[in-house]
Amino acid sequence: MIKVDSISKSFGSFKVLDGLSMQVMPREKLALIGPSGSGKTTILRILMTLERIDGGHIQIDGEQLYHMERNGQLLPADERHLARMRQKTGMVFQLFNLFPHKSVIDNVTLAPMLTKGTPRAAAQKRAMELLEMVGMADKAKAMPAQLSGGQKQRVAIARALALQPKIMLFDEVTSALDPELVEEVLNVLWRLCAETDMTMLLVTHEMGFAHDFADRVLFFDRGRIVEEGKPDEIFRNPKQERTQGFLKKIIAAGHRV
Amino acid sequence: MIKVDSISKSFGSFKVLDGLSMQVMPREKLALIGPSGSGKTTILRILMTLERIDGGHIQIDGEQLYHMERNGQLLPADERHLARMRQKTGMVFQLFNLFPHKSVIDNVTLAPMLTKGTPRAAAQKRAMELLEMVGMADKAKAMPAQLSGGQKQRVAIARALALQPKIMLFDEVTSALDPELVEEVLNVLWRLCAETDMTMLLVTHEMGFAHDFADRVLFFDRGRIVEEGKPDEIFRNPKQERTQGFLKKIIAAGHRV
Amino acid sequence: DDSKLEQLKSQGFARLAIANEPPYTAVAADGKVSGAAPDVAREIFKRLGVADVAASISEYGAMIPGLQAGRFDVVTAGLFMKPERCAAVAYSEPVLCDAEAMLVKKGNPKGFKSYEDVAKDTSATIGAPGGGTEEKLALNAGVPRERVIVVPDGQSGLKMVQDGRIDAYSLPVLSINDLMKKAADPNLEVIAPVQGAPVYCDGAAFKKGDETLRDAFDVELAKMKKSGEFAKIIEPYGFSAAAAMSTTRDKLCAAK
Amino acid sequence: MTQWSGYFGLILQGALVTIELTLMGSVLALIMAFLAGMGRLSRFFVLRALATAYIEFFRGTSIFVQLFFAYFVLPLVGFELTPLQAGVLALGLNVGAYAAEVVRGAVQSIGREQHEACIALNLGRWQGMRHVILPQAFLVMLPTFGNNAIELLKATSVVSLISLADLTFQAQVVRAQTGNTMVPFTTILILYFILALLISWGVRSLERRMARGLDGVRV
Amino acid sequence: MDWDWDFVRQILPTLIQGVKITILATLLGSVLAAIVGLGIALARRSPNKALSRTVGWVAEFIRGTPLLVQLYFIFYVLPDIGILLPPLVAGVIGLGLHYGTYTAEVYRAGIDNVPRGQWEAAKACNLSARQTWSHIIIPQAIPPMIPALANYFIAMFKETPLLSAITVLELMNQAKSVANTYYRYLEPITLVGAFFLAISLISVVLLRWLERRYGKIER
Ligand SMILES: Nc1ncnc2c1ncn2[C@@H]1O[C@H](COP(=O)(O)OP(=O)(O)OP(=O)(O)O)[C@@H](O)[C@H]1O
Ligand SMILES: Nc1ncnc2c1ncn2[C@@H]1O[C@H](COP(=O)(O)OP(=O)(O)OP(=O)(O)O)[C@@H](O)[C@H]1O
Ligand SMILES: [Mg+2]
Ligand SMILES: [Mg+2]
Repeated sequence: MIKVDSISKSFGSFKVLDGLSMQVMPREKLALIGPSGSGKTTILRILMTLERIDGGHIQIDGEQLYHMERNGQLLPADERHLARMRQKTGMVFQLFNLFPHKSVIDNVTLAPMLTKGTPRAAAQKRAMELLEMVGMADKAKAMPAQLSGGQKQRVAIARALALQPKIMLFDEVTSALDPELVEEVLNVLWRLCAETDMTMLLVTHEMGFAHDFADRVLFFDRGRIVEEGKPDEIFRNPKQERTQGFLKKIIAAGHRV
Repeated sequence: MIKVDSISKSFGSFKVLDGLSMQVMPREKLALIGPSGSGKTTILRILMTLERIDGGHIQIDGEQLYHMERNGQLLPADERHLARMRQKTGMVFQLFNLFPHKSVIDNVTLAPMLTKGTPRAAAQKRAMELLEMVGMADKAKAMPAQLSGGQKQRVAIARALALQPKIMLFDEVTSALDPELVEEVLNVLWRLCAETDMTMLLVTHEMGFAHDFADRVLFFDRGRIVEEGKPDEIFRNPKQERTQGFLKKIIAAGHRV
Repeated sequence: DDSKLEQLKSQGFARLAIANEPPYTAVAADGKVSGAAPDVAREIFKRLGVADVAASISEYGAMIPGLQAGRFDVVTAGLFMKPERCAAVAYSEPVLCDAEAMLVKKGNPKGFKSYEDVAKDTSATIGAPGGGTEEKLALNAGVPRERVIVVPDGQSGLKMVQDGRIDAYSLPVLSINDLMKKAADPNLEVIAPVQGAPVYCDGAAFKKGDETLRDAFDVELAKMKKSGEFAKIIEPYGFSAAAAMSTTRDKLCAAK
Repeated sequence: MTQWSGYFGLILQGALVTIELTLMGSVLALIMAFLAGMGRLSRFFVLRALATAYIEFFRGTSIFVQLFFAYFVLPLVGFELTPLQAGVLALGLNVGAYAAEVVRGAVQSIGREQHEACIALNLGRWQGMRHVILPQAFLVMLPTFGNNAIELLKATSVVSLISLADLTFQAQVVRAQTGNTMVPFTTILILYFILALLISWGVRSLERRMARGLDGVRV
Repeated sequence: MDWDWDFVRQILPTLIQGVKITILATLLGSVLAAIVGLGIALARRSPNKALSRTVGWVAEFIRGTPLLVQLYFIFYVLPDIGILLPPLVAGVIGLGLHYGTYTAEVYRAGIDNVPRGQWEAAKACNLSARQTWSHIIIPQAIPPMIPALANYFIAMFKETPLLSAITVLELMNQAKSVANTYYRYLEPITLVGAFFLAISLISVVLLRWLERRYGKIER
């Protein structure tokens, strides 16, 4: 379980998150939506320990993420604590961030071999299973530059899964793709959702997908959660004016809900 | 009127356009749709004389674009001929391509002052009218770096209009924008469509907008026009399998038609 | 103590610094080093029991710091003895003596006979090696700094006279003669010796502190001078053995 | 005139010394470049300060001064170096300081997203550096390293100051012995140029080999 | 060798004479390099293949060979074909030509770094070639070049000691001259090093400022 307790985060003088609290149940599929700049990416990056927080607490599975207890005192986490906590979490980025100098399979096997000491043969076997799952087994030897955006994103998903995280974070994983390629990635997410019991947090502008996929939707605005609820409630009967305005604009711009 | 007569264009050994022909009536609003890499951008760039063609002919208002008649002979056009023909056409790019070292108003006044010798005062007056139209009058003094994507694109539209072209080319003018910002640019296009009698060619992935906006839709695939017709025909009853497949995928990916 | 000599003996060679200036030193087409100064040094070291010498060509300006830094064991490069230098290094007894000369255009158009003549002609320039004897002679004669051009090497000096960049180039007589011989340029002329300039002699220069080695060197040098072998080595190069034998280190180091 | 072949032999000997200096200097420069370049990116202030001091000092003082110090002043404090060692030391340290900035720039040019991908995959700092960042950064460094090596080649010409018989020095010797200026200097200009071409050709083919697959076409 | 402050005081005026010449040579060389570089960059962009190739190879040759040897060539060999230059002029020409080949690369990169979209937007705005250069390309290309150009001028400054080979009495030559007069090397050479270091450190600050001020255009 993830427990975020009134955290705040500023960049310079700009307060991105402002006393944000939220909870995520084990196995829950959560969609984070909201206007640009509202802090959706930031909260994912904080959970992935890519940014530090300025205040507040985060617990994952009952353990503090950014703090550690020593002799009854709560100290800021050191790199070792963070590395240990990080094992629980995987993240897929908007721009894939594949390692361009490594082949598809090497992208997937690198982390298990280095961080868990998995033997090469075992890592490759597992990698092929994952690539199979995302439909990329036949491209195992290809270099990332030879792949389309959708293919890259599927490899990135396999790479994140290779470490067997309990929590997966997806940050607009389809928004850098050509519209025609979006579907193949969403299909992988569907399958993932059905086949595993990972906790999943998903930032997306694909409202239709968010609606069908999520157990619960959080609507962000200016670093706060303005509204949350079951997808049907949020998309059909948003209570807050801000949510209504946002959804109206998105619909006007041609996105299906 | 634009008359494209079996033109072809290759990059290296790759044939992008292959004996393409099409006609555009004066004042017509045309939407060009089709999968990535099918040559939509290329045809616009050819009409804007940003690429040369390898074979075929193009006429605009009865005059050859890439050829000129001298003593009854058809010769390749020289730079002067191209410059004269270019006056008829304006183009708005996906990535705006504003001049970053010039303020908003200077971006709009630069071309009229330099190419038509419009006096500064007159050019500025006209520019303010255009900026008013695209809703950017209050940012006239701002630099491009201070604008959001949607604002940049609106300035780019005003800049292209400043030369009073008869034909306007729009290449995915909203696809680099955050979803929430798309609407403001589409609104400007709506207004433009209603208020002027320019010929407009629009490449877009916003199927809903293409449907409502266009008089006629051309579906491109691999450098050819596979299907064309009224928006309702194309979107509701596509005849070609290729078109059907394309639209299905786009819809599955969450875009409204 | 004899430790320095013992050390040279055991390593089998002594390191010489020489200049890139015939006939004091010469490098044959095969790279072999000869010339008056290294030949004398080679012979004496052989007699001292040091089998060979390893000569390396050095800029004038780098010789004394190189000696002080222990880069070379001895400098045999036509470094003329002068009181300041005697203070910086330990000289042997005189080896090669030479008067000063000037290289000028044919007919000596400015009529130089001495460094003072150069000083008097306010448009005249004279070239000399940087930090060399000639530079100092010219400066002492009253030629202002900006008219004494520091020339890196003999060929450059010759070329600058030919091209009219300097009015005179000054080096020891034999060096100038060697340059003239190689250039074979009928438009040049040598003024030798320069009036008022003393005859200078060089010695093998040792590091301060290596006086024992120097003294051993002197003993062999004196023997060779007496036996006539000394003259046999240096006279083919044009140097006068009599000149070297007519003076002493103490005299030269005390001069002026 | 008959001796010319012998003097050309002398110049070729000089070329060997020049090549030797260039190679050994490049190796030292490469080592220093990585040490100091990574030092500047270190989390530890002391390492950063040391690296910065090294870089600014060796870029700031002229190579002439450094050479002179290595050769004439270091022995005074007890470091006796052969001319070759002094030459390699001065050239390597000097060019290494410039190349260190190349290393730093290249590592920083690898986008933040690659670092973040490493963190998200739980790679340690050094693991990420070693397996992900440096292999990509090295490709960015290569062309500039090639230029640095050519700079080093050219800088070897100043070692004649410390009596190293390199190309330029031998040309001076030949000039003094033959009285001819044109021939030796033209010869060594051509030799230097050939060496420079060899370096850039070598670097370019290495770059091509390493870049294989990185900007491949979609298949 | 002990440090002698009295000696320092004694030689300082002479060294300052040298500093003046060093600075003069750098300034004149910079101006020439800026002009020569522009010439080379434009010639290499010329549609005339013969011109662009020839200039390309000549520039490549100058860049691949040591400045020291080039200076010898200009000063001692050119008179043979009737070109007799005063030392400082020859030195400035050598510096200007040599560094001109570097600045040419800076100009080229500066121009290439203006995104293609800017050329296309200019065309879509129907600007002529001249208008495109003067209103769109040059104003965007120049500012990012300024730090790189300044960098080369600092490098040039540190190479002025080479001019001593052609009898220019710049700082290094003055220092060697006083060193040879008094047989004390530590002080003059250290002072030269200190002087170069001081100028370099100051110019690093200046460079950082230039980079902040002109380094990038916000898009
Ligand atoms: N490293 C940073 N430095 C400064 N500001 C930042 C930084 N990262 C994010 N921000 C700012 O924080 C705010 C929230 O950013 P965030 O990326 O979380 O928004 P988002 O909800 O993901 O938006 P989008 O839908 O555009 O991705 C934005 O205004 C952004 O400009
Ligand atoms: N300058 C170029 N050099 C080489 N190939 C090019 C060039 N410009 C375009 N192409 C290729 O031509 C094909 C058609 O490109 P074009 O940009 O016209 O497609 P498009 O229909 O606009 O696609 P998209 O929807 O992705 O913008 C593509 O395969 C592209 O890779
Ligand atoms: Mg985001
Ligand atoms: Mg396109």
